[in-house]
Amino acid sequence: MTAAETTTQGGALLVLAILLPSAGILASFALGSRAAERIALGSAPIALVIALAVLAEVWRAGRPIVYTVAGLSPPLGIALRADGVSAVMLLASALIVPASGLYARAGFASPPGGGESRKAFTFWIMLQGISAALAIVFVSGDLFNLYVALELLTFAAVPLACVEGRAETFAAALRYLLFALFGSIFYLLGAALLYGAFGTLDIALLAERIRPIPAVTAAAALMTAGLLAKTALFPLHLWLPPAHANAPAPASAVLSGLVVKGSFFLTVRLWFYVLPGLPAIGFDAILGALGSAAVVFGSVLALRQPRLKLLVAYSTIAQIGYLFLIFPLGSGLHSWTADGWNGGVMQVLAHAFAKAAMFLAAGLLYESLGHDKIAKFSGAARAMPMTFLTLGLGGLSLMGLPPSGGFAAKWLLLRASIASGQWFWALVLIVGGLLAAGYMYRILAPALTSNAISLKAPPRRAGEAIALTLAVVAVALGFAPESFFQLLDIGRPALMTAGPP
Amino acid sequence: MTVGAGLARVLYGPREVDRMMAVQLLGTGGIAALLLAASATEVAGVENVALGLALLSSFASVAFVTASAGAVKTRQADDR
Amino acid sequence: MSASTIAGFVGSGLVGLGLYALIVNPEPLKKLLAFNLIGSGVFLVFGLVARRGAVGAFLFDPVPQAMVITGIVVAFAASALAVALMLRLADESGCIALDPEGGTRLDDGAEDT
Amino acid sequence: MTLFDALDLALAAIVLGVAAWTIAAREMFSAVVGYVAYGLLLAIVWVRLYAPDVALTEASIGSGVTGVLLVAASTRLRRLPAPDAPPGAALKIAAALLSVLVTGVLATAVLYLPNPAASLAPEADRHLAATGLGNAVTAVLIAYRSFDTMLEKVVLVLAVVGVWSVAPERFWGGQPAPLGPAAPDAALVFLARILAPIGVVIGVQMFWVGADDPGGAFQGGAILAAMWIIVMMARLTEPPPIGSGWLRLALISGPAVFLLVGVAGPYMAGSFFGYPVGFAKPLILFVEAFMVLSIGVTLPLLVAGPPSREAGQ
Amino acid sequence: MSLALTLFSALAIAAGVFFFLAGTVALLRFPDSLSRLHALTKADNLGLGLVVLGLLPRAGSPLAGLKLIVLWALVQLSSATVAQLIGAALRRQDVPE
Repeated sequence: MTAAETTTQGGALLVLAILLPSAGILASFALGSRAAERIALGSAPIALVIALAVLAEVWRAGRPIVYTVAGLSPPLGIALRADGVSAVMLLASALIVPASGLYARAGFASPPGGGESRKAFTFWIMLQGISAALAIVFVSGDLFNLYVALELLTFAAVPLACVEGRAETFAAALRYLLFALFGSIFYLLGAALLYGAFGTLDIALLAERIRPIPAVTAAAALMTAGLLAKTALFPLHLWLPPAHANAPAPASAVLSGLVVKGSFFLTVRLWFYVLPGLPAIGFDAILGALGSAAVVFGSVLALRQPRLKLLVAYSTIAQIGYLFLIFPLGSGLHSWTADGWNGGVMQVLAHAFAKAAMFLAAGLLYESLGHDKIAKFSGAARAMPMTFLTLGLGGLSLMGLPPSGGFAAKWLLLRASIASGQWFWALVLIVGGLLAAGYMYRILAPALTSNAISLKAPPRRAGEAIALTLAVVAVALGFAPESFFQLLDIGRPALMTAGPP
Repeated sequence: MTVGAGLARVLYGPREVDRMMAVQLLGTGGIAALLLAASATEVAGVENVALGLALLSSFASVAFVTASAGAVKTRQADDR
Repeated sequence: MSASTIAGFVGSGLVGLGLYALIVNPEPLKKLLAFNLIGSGVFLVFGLVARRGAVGAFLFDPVPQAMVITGIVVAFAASALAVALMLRLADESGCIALDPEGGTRLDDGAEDT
Repeated sequence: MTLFDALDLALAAIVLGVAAWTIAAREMFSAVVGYVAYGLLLAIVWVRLYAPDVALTEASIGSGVTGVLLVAASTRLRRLPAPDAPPGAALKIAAALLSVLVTGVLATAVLYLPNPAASLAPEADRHLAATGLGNAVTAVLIAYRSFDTMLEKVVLVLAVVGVWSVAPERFWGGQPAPLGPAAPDAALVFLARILAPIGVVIGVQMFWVGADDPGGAFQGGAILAAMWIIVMMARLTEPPPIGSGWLRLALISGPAVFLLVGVAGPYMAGSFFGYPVGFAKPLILFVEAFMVLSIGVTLPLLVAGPPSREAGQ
Repeated sequence: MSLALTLFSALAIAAGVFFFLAGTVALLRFPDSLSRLHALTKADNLGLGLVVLGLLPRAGSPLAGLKLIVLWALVQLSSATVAQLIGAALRRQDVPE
C-alpha cells in the first residue's frame, strides 16, 4: 500500500471550484431571481479563472493535483483529484455554462420593479446547480461523493427540461427523472458492493485493491447500466429527445452539451480508473457495440425528424454513441490506446461545443421564424446568415470533416481502430459520418435556396455571436497542438500502470 | 415479531379503513417488537427508535384518514 | 445464516421486485413506488456491508450507515420532485401518460451490459 | 437455528411479502398503505442490523414523511384514467427474467462478499476523540464526510426549487395548497395540539443526544418536520408563502452555515471542512442545530408541493 | 433483579404478546369494521401497556424507564385519536352506501 495521500499544491482550487457555485445556489435562493441572474453571471469569470488555474497547476506539476477534504486521507476522508482530463472538462464547463447563461438573459429576465419570476428563479439556480454538479463529477475521487454529484446533476437538469411549463415538457421531465433515478440507484448499488468488498470508495485505493470476485463483476455491470441510462446510450435513450428538444434553447445546450457527458465521464472513471485491474470479460466490446448501434440508430432517426430541435436531439444520441468507442479503442496497454483515448476525449469536447452552438442556433431560428419545422426553412439562410453559419460549422464537426474538433476526434479513433485491427469500428465511424452529412444536408439545403422568407423578428445579434463563438471553438479544437494531448495524458491510468517501475 | 406475521395478512382487509387499522396495529406491534428485541439483543439506543416510531405511527394513520376522508367526499360529489 | 446475510438477500429480492414493477407498471406513481422499493433494497445491501464490518468491540461500520442516511433523504427529495411533476402533469393534461406517442416502454433492456 | 434466526427469517419473508403485495395492489391507495407498513417493518430490520440511526431515519423519512407524500398524491391521482395500455405478456416475461437475473447476480455477489468485510470502524473510532463525539455515525456525517453531507443539503435546496418550479407562473410567491380538509375533525385538532409540543421536545432531544447516542440532525429534523406536517393537516397553521424571506433563510440556513464553517476550516484547522482541535464538538453542534432547522422546514415544504394560490391571498 | 421481578416481567410480556395476537385474530375474524376497531383499540392499549410494564424493571436507568412511559402515553393518545378518526371515516363511508 502506498502512503496516505495528502493535499498537493493548488489542491484548494478544486474545493473552490465546487464551493463557488454551491454558495451561489444558496445565495440566489435567499435573494431571489434578479440576484440569482447576477450571481450566476457574475461568478462565471471567477469559475473560469479557477478552471484555468487548475489547468495551469496540473500542467506545471505534470501529475494530478489532490486535495484531501477535512485533512483526512482516504479511505476515511474524501480526496478530490484533478488530472489532465478533469482540468480540460472543467474548463469546457466553465465556458459553455456562462455562454448559455449570457444567451439566456433575454428569455429569463426578472420582471421590472423588484418582482420575482418563476422561470428566472428556476433557470439561474439550476444553471449554477449544473456547474456545481459537473465540477464534482470532474474532480471527485470518491464514488459516494460522485453519487451525490449525480443526484445534484439530476435535480438541476430535470427542472430545466420543464421550465417552460407546458404539459409535454412535464411528461418529458417526469420520464427523464424516472430514468435518472433508476440510473443513480443502480450506481449506488454497485458502490455498496464495492465498499463491501474492499472497504473503501476512493477511486485510487479501489484501483489498488480490486480483485476479480463476483461482487466486482456485479458492481461493474450494475453501475454501468445505471450510468448508461443517465447518458442515454442506446437502448436507454428514450427519455432524451423529448427532454432536450422541449427545453428552452439555452437549457438544451447545457443538457445536451454537458449534462450527459457528466455520467459518461463517470463511466470512463469507473472502467479506466477503478477497474483496469479487472481482466477483460468483453465489457469494452459490448459498450463499443452499443455505441455503434446508437450511432446508426440515432442518425437514422435524426434523418426522419420534421423539427430542427428534435433532429439535433437525435443527433446527440448518435454522437454519444461515438464516445463509447473509447472503451474498445482506448483501454489496455497497446500502441494505439493513446489515439483511442485522445480521440474519445476530443469527441467529448468537440460535441459539447458543437452541440451547444447548434441548440442555441436552433433557438434563434425558433425565435425569428416562430417555428422550427425544417420543411419551411427555405431561404432562411439568406435572412439569418450568422445562425446558419453556426449550424454549418457545428455540422462540420458532427460529420467529422476537416478542419474541426470532430474530425480530429474521428481521425484519432479511426487510426486506433485500424492500428488495432478492429476494422469494424472504422466502418461505424464512416457510416456515422455519412449519415450525419445526410441530416445536415436536410437542414442546410432548403435554407440555402434563394426564396424570400419573412422573419417575425430579426435575430438577436448577441445571441448569434455567442452561438457562433461556440461553433468556432468546436472547429478550432481541430487545430489542437501536441501539447494539448500531452495535457490529456497527465494522470491517464494506462500510462501510470505501464510506467517504469 | 410473530405479531407482525399475523398483522401483515390483515393488509388484505376488504376496505380502506381496515387497512388503516392494520397499519395502526402494526405500528403499535412494531414498537412492542422493537422493545422486546432491544431488551433481548442489547442494541444501544433502541428506546429512541421506539419513541420516534410512537410519534410517527399516528402520523401516518392520520394522513391516511385525512386523505381517505377527502377522497370519500369527492367521490360522493361525483355520484351526485 | 446471520441476520446480515438475510438482509442482503432481502435487499437483492427487493431490487428485483422493484425493477420488475418499474418496467411493467404503466402508472408513474407506481413506478415511483417501485423506485422506492429498489432504493430500500440498495440500502439494505449497505446495511449488510455495515454489519459485516463489525470488528472487535465495534458492532458495525459507521461509514455505510451514514451513507444510507444520506441516501434515504435524497430518495425522499426525488420522490417529492416526481410527485410534484405528476400532479402538475395531471392538472395540465388530465392524464399522466409518460409518453405522448404511446407504446414506448421504459427501461427496456436495462441490463444489456 | 436459534429462535432469533427463525424470527429473522420470518421478518424477511414478511418484508418481501408486503413489498410484493404493494406492487401487486391494484388500488394505488392500498399500495401506499402497504408501503407505509413496509417502512415500519424495515425499521425493525435496521435495528436487527445494529443500525438504530438508520432505523430512525427510515421510520421518519422513508416511511412516515414519504408515506404522507404518496398518500396525498394517490388520492389526487386516483380519479384519473389509466394512462397507458397494460403491458403485454412478452414484456412481462422479459421484465420478470431480467429481474430474476438481477436478483440472482446480486444475491450471488452478496454471498461471496468477504465476511467479515473490510471495515473502517476502527479508523472511524481512532479519529472520534478529535471530534469530541460519541456516535460514530454522526461523526461520519458531520465530520469525516461532511463534504458529502453539505452537498446533499444543497441537493435538498435544489429539490425545493424543482418542486416549486412546476407551479403556474401566476402562483409564484404564493402559498402551497393546504394539507388538510377544510373542516378538520376535532379529534385531529386535539391530537395535533398535544402531540406537536411533545414531538418538538423529542425531536430536539434526539438531535442533542445524537452526538453520543443514536439520533442526530437528520432524525431530529425529520421529527420536527413530521410535527409541522401534522399541525398543517389539522389546519392549525397553513403552508407559508414561498416568497417569504424568513422561509428561504430557514431553508438554506443548514447548508449555508455548514458551508461557511467549511470555508473557515483553512483558518481554524488548516483544511477546508476541518474542525479545530478542542473546539470541534461545539462547532459540530452549532452546524447541526441549523441543519435540524433546515430539515424541519425543507421536508414539510417538499410534501406541501408547489404554490397553488396567488401571492397575497 | 429478584426472581419475583423477573417472573413478573416475563408474565407481563407474555400477556402483552397474547393481547396483540388476540387483536390480530379479531381484526381478521370480526364481522364488521366497527367491532374490528373495538378489538384494535383493546389490543393496542393492553398489549403495549403490558409489554411496557414488563420491560420497566429491566430498564437500565430512570430516564430509560421514563422514556418507556412517555412512549406508552404517546401511543395511547394517538391510538385513541386515530380510532376516533377511523370511526368518523366509517360513518362517512357508510352514510351514502
